Amino acid sequence: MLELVIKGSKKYWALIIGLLIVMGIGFGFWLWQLSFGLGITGMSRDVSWGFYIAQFTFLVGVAAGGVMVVLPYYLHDYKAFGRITILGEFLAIAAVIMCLLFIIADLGYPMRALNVLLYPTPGSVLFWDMIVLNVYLLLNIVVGWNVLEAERNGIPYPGWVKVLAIFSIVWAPLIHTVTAYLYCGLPGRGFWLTAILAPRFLASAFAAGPALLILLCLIIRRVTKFDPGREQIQSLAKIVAYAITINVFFFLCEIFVVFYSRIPSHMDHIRYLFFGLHGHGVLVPWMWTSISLMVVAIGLLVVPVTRKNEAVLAVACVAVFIGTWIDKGMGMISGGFVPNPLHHVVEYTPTIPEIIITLGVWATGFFILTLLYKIAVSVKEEVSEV
Amino acid sequence: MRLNDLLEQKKAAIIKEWFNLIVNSYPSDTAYFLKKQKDHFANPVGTTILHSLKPLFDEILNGMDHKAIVSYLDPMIRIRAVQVMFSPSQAVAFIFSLKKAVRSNLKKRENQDDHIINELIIFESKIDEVGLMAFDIFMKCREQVYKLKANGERNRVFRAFQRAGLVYEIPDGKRPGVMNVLKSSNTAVAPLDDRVD
Amino acid sequence: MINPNSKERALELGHKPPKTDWMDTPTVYKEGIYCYAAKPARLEYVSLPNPRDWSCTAEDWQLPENWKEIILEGMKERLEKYRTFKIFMDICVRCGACADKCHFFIGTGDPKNMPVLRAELIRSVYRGEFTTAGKILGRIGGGRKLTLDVLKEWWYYLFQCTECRRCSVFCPYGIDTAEITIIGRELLNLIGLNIDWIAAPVAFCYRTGNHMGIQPHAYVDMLDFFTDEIENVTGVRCQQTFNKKGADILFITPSGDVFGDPGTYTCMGYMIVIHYLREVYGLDITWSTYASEGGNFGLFTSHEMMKRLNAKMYAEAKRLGVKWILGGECGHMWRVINQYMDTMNGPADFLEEPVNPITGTKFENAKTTKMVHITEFLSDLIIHGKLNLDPNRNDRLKNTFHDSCNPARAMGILEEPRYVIKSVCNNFYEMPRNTIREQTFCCGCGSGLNAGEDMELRLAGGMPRGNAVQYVHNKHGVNNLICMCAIDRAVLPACMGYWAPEVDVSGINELVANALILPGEKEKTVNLRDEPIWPKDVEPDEFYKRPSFPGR
Amino acid sequence: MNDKNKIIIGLILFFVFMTLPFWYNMGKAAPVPETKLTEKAKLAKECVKPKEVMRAEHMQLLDTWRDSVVRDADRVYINEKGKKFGMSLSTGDDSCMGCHSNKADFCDKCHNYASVREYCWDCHIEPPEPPKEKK
Amino acid sequence: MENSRRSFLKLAGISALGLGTKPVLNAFASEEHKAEIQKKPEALKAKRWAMVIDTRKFESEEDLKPIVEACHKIHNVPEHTTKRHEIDWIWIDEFKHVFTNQEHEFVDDRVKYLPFLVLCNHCENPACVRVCPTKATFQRDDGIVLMDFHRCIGCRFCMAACPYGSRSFNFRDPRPFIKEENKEFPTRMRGVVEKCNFCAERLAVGKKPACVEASNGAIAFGDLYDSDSEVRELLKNNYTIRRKLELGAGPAIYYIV
Amino acid sequence: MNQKYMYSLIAVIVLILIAYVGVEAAGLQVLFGIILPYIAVLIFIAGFVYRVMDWASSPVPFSIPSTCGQQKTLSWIKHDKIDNPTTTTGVIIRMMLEILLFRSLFRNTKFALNEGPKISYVWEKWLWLVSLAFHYSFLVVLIRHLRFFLEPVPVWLQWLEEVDTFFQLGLPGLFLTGAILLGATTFLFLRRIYLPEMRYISLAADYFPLFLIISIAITGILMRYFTKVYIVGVKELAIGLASFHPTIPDGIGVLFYIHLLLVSVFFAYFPFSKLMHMPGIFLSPTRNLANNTRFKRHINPWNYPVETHTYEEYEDEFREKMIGAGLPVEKELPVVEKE
Repeated sequence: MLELVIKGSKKYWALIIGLLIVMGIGFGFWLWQLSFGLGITGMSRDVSWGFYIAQFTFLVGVAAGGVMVVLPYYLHDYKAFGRITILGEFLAIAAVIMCLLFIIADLGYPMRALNVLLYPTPGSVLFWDMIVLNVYLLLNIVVGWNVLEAERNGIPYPGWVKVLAIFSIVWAPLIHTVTAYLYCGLPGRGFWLTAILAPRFLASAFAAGPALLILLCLIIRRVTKFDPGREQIQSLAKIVAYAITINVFFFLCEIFVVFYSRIPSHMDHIRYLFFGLHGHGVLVPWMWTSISLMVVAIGLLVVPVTRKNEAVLAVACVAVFIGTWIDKGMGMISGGFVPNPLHHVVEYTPTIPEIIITLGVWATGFFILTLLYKIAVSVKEEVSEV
Repeated sequence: MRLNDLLEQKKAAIIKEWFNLIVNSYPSDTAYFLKKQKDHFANPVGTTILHSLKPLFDEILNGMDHKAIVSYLDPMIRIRAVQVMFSPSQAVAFIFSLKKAVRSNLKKRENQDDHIINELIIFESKIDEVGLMAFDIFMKCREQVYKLKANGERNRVFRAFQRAGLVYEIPDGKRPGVMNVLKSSNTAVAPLDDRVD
Repeated sequence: MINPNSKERALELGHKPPKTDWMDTPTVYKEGIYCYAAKPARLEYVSLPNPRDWSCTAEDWQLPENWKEIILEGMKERLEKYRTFKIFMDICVRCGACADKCHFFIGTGDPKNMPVLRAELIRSVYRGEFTTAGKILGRIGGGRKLTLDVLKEWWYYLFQCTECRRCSVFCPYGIDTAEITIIGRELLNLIGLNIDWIAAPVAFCYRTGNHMGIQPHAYVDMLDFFTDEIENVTGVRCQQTFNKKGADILFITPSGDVFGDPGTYTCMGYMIVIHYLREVYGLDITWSTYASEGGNFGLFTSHEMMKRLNAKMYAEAKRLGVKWILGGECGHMWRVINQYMDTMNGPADFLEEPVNPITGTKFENAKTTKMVHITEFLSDLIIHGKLNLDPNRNDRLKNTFHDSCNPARAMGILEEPRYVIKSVCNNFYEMPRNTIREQTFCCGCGSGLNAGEDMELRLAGGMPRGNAVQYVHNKHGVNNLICMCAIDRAVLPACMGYWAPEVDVSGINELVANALILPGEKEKTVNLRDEPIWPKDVEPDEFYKRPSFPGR
Repeated sequence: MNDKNKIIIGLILFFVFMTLPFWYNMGKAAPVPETKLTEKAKLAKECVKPKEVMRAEHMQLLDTWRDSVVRDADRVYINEKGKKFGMSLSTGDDSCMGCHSNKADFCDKCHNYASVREYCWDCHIEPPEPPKEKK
Repeated sequence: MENSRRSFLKLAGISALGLGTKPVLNAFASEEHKAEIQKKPEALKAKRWAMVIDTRKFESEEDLKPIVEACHKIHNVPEHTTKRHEIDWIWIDEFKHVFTNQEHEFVDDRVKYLPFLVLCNHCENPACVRVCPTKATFQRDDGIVLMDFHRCIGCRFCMAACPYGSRSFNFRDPRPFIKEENKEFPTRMRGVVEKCNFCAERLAVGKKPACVEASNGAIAFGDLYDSDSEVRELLKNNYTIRRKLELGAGPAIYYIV
Repeated sequence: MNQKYMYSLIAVIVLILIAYVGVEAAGLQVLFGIILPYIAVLIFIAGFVYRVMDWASSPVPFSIPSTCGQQKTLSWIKHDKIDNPTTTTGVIIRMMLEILLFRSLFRNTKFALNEGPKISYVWEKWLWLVSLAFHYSFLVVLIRHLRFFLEPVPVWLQWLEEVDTFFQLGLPGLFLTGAILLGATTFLFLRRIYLPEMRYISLAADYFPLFLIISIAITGILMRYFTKVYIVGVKELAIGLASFHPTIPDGIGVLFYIHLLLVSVFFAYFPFSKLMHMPGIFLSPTRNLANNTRFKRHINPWNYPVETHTYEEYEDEFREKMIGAGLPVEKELPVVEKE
């Protein structure tokens, strides 16, 4: 099937080459980071995780969100999603690969990355995160590839693939739960130290993942002969609507607990994010944007009329995606570190090299996604033609 | 009905053994390929058998629908009908090895139960019936091959000649013996032979 | 379905003795697999060595006493003459990529039909007789001596290869088993070992100009008869010219189309097209009775024989003084034209560089060979709107297209036929992608194996193709298999009859002729096969009322 | 078809590459680095283990040493002959570099020769070159 | 004949496996018997090391600076010019930052403006050890939370986990920022985390931590489980506080206020 | 028990034993360290040149490329310039794809029969992937070994080593290519053993190079990571060989001589084995020729005239009938006088 990626239109090749250029630039900056150290980023002693880990966290969500099309198909026999499960699985592959790349980019000494395997430490959540992510990646590759190949050859996929598919459904929430546990088990970081972090992560994941999927479906419909289907898109939209609503609800729960209990070490972080603390507040406009986007999106998604209008739906999905991206990709990590354990406010803004490397990883992800979707869509086109 | 339940229960084991027996009945050169095959590679015969056994078994067990059985048997036998390594008996023998597979999967106690034995006799007669159907299919395929062999090419050329009026049909009521007199005094076809490319 | 794990365990229970090494597995001649030996008259006529009455199942093959020397000497000579042969003897790593690409292996399951092993039959002798290491190490080095048993094995398996080259597409080194088979058969011919189905057409072709042995007057008679047939259907008399000096173009097609159904309909197709071009554009295309054969069974005999038979094409073109040559639908004919003709019998400097006189298109790709494929010619005419076509007249047919091996893998003519087909019919469906274009499956009967006595082999070899046709038949109701090779047209009906009943076989030009609106034709209700032109389940009135129906 | 020239050019290119070692050295063997010992090392006569073992396995020894020093605070190594050594690369007189204080001559020469880049010195500070050894 | 050939092959097979490994095995075998690894006899030992900082003995930052310097100097801690890249093993901060939850409006002025020494707490239940995916941060039997710089992959999970902000990361090569190198102690490389090690390297050779030595008796260091130790004496006689007790980490640094 | 691989396995074991006994017992370091490597290189070069020139001496009488795409034809039909090349550039690209990316193997499918029965042809990726991994890591390993032959070691070589040991795994750092090489050869071996059709077609000559390479890899890995050899001595020996000042330094373990003997055998064996597929692929006429014979004449150097059935002979035989059928003839019928 791989041969399908080398046959494409001019636009396809332009996209591929464009992404390769961004990847190349990102890689160049990463080499610089490798030789200089993480000092080229905006991270500091006080905010020791930054953009990379934030992207990682967000993308774990996107990866896990892919399951929302796989689950109804395999567990509830919702046939309509059979058409697009592959898109969810391939999105998950690209997202997990980006996650792993962000981890690599964030490591101070990536050459020793394999120490995690050499000295396995079951007590460390990071160890488990490494396992769940890699297994999820493998599951999606194997399931996605085999199902697609079987479809292409017009034969039923092997029985064991279904077992793995169901396994991957269980696995998807796991990757985001374990990722949440990275944060919510840490003492002295009041912002993260909350049991609802994992549910919140999942809710935003099941909003952001399918929202991106809807957007991708709409793009695919425009640029290829394969139509993922109106019913499929509407079903996904409902999932996004529920998930984003629950996400905001969870957030409000958090707000209530924090502000009603008035425990400073929990309160200060949220105050910093939304109102600024001690005169520092770079993230304030961002956070309000995020909240507004999510609220607007809820409005657009819950009302059937707007949801059923695909143009409006696209806007709502963009709102969900950007809203959750700001929430997790910017607020979640910085918010946890500011103020620091000694209650100093040291702010963090990513530097240009950091952003370029980040873009490089995103480009890599979209590169992989493009190739995988090219394969999937070509097969779909082929199957419907022959 | 008790036998049917038993067979239903032990279906996987019986089919497994059935396949095993089939494979072992092949000429060694082929059996080697059938037996060692890890994926679907190797001989189509092996895979075809593998894929057809279960529905066939189900049909013998529950339906005995003639049409369905023929549809499962046909692909298996059609391939073997042109694979000259099989003798006709070999080509259909595999049906009967199901008997052995069934018996060896029944426990001693079950084998002595009169009720079951009676049912078993009925079941085995169904297998015989399927065997006979297999033979019919085999013969049909062979006949088809021979028909193609004997007539196919010649007919086509002959028809063309006939249409071209190069051949005289014997008019009704005339004395047999004066056959196929060519139209022109010159032989239209060079005396070597009648070959098509 | 039995789950794969339990299957494996079940398999281990078997206690078959270990199988023998392939070198130790004796060759048993099976009825239905081999073809009959060549009769002495054929060999004598074209002065091939050792003509005699013999049978391949007999113990004694009546070989010359020094047969071994002849073969080894022949091998040595060919190793020096053909780099292909030498390289292909040396560089195979037995990676197995070719193994399941051969239709005969898939169909018969005989391991020696794996291309690699077919080549190893000769390679082992090469190692054992020509290389030092092979001579010293013997069996361990994979070498063996040439013995009578080995020779019999060669004969059996070299005539189970249709030289279709499918394996060569997948070989990482481009090893072409066809080339090995060709040279292997050439060696066998040195001591008079050939099959009659090849030797006879060779002799016929040499003498009468065509495989059928049709003498000139009968050839003309046959086409005259077709003229009547066409008149019955169209009301137009498509009179052809023969051996006409000073014609624009010489047309050469395989003679199989002249005397064998369903090729005859393709032949009528050519005649209608030729007539149309003469009537509408004044183009003068003539047939030849001397070069009345496009096919070349010399390719299946020896390079020299191929050259001897092929020489007639240029000779006749030169004698008639035509501008260039137009070639009909044929498989190996085009392999010979594309890859051998100019090298062997060229340069054809007495001809002009082919130009389509109607459209002015230069056939750049045929500049020196000066021979144009009819689908190239037709595509050019169609795209310039020079043919008045009504594709609805082929609505009865749901078509698929079988790429013939040689045009696909020794020439690469893939799009032209598809363009022509899609222009003349409304229903066209491709077979699964790994069975078409350069990966197309052989009909199972190429390279002279289309005899009657090896029907089992042919049907087994045709199984992959049959399976693919059956697939589109089930899926789209395909009922017509189009091919552009005379052997295909001769043998695929039998193959389809066995594997995909209800599917007919036709050539491209038959469909073109059905769709072509001739000047002065009568209201057409039947096609060349005398079948109504509307689909089976559609009433004629309804058919003509269809909105898609143009200007009727 | 005459392609012999192309084939010969290809062959020549291939063999120029394959015989690169011969061209590169131009028939002259580069001098083999000799491990120079400091006076102190010469006096000590023997190292932790026999010369052959040290030569081939010093990196593994250091690897195990660093684990026991860092993780178990075990800092003294008593070899088979009962001689004590400080289990340290560069700390103390009884450490490796305490004796072999001529890193350039003792370590670098061979490492460069064999193209083995050690990353010890990314952290450990190399001892100053003893002035008397320098010439 | 057949038999002898087989046994020859068997022998060959065995020797093929054992080939070349023999001399090495010998070397290691003898080492196992004779060679030994020991602690230095003069090494200081304890069941659980702890530190008591008597803040009463300090008045201004000037009193603390030499202590910080002493530590940073012997441990080759770089002085980065960029604030972001700062590395601290021990440093100075105000009461309200050091004891974030104990600060109130009416706190005693002395305490309010008194500089405090902050360093790794060498917790009883260290979160940093828990989260480290490679065991690069580990806890010794004597309670010291230590780092194996050779093993650290620079994931900085420990920095997020430490509730005391005691850890620093080498955002770039520290060497150019070390004014005067202590040859006895390694520097770090870019990309690893570092922190106070309770002068484990000094304890091993029988010396007390550098800060203790430099504090003129204001910092006491000793075994928490030795009832006769100086730290126990101080704890018995003074009211001490520790940082963020509510997190349950069990810090081993006690402050006398 | 498969005799064919046993022969090869025993051959390799015997080689190992020869080196072991020769060095350990007989002290033949000079033989194994100097004489045999020189002989091996000589055989390699001479044999390689001989074989390639031998191939070159046979002409390519006909242009018979396998065409795997649309031919060059009418201007509006898209020509597949790579899989059916008509120009030298096209051929070069096709060859590059073949040699650098194993284009044909990439196309490989696996035949499978499914329920129905329905035949499917599934992309067979593993052979392609593993072959690529094998050949590339082998190349890198080979280049890396130049560090023993070049002094000073060039910077690019150090970079290569740096990249190859990117992950600090073990001491000294694990060369990834070495591990991949061993893994890939093991896969290729297991494939020959476990796939029935592979087992059937494999010869001793297929197993021997595999065992040889596996043994070379294992001895190399052993020397680097497990039972060390004296590396400076190794380089001294290597440089000595390369500069024609051969020496045998003391203290190099026997494992090295085993490694060296295996490598020498590999080189000496190369020209006489299937390993010649390396140069062979460059000369393969089905891949390195352009499909342009209809517009550019291909010359067969030994083209010779043949006997044909001329039109005159043909007309002589059929003249009467031709005239009867109204066909034009060159010569009229002779007037036959009636007696």
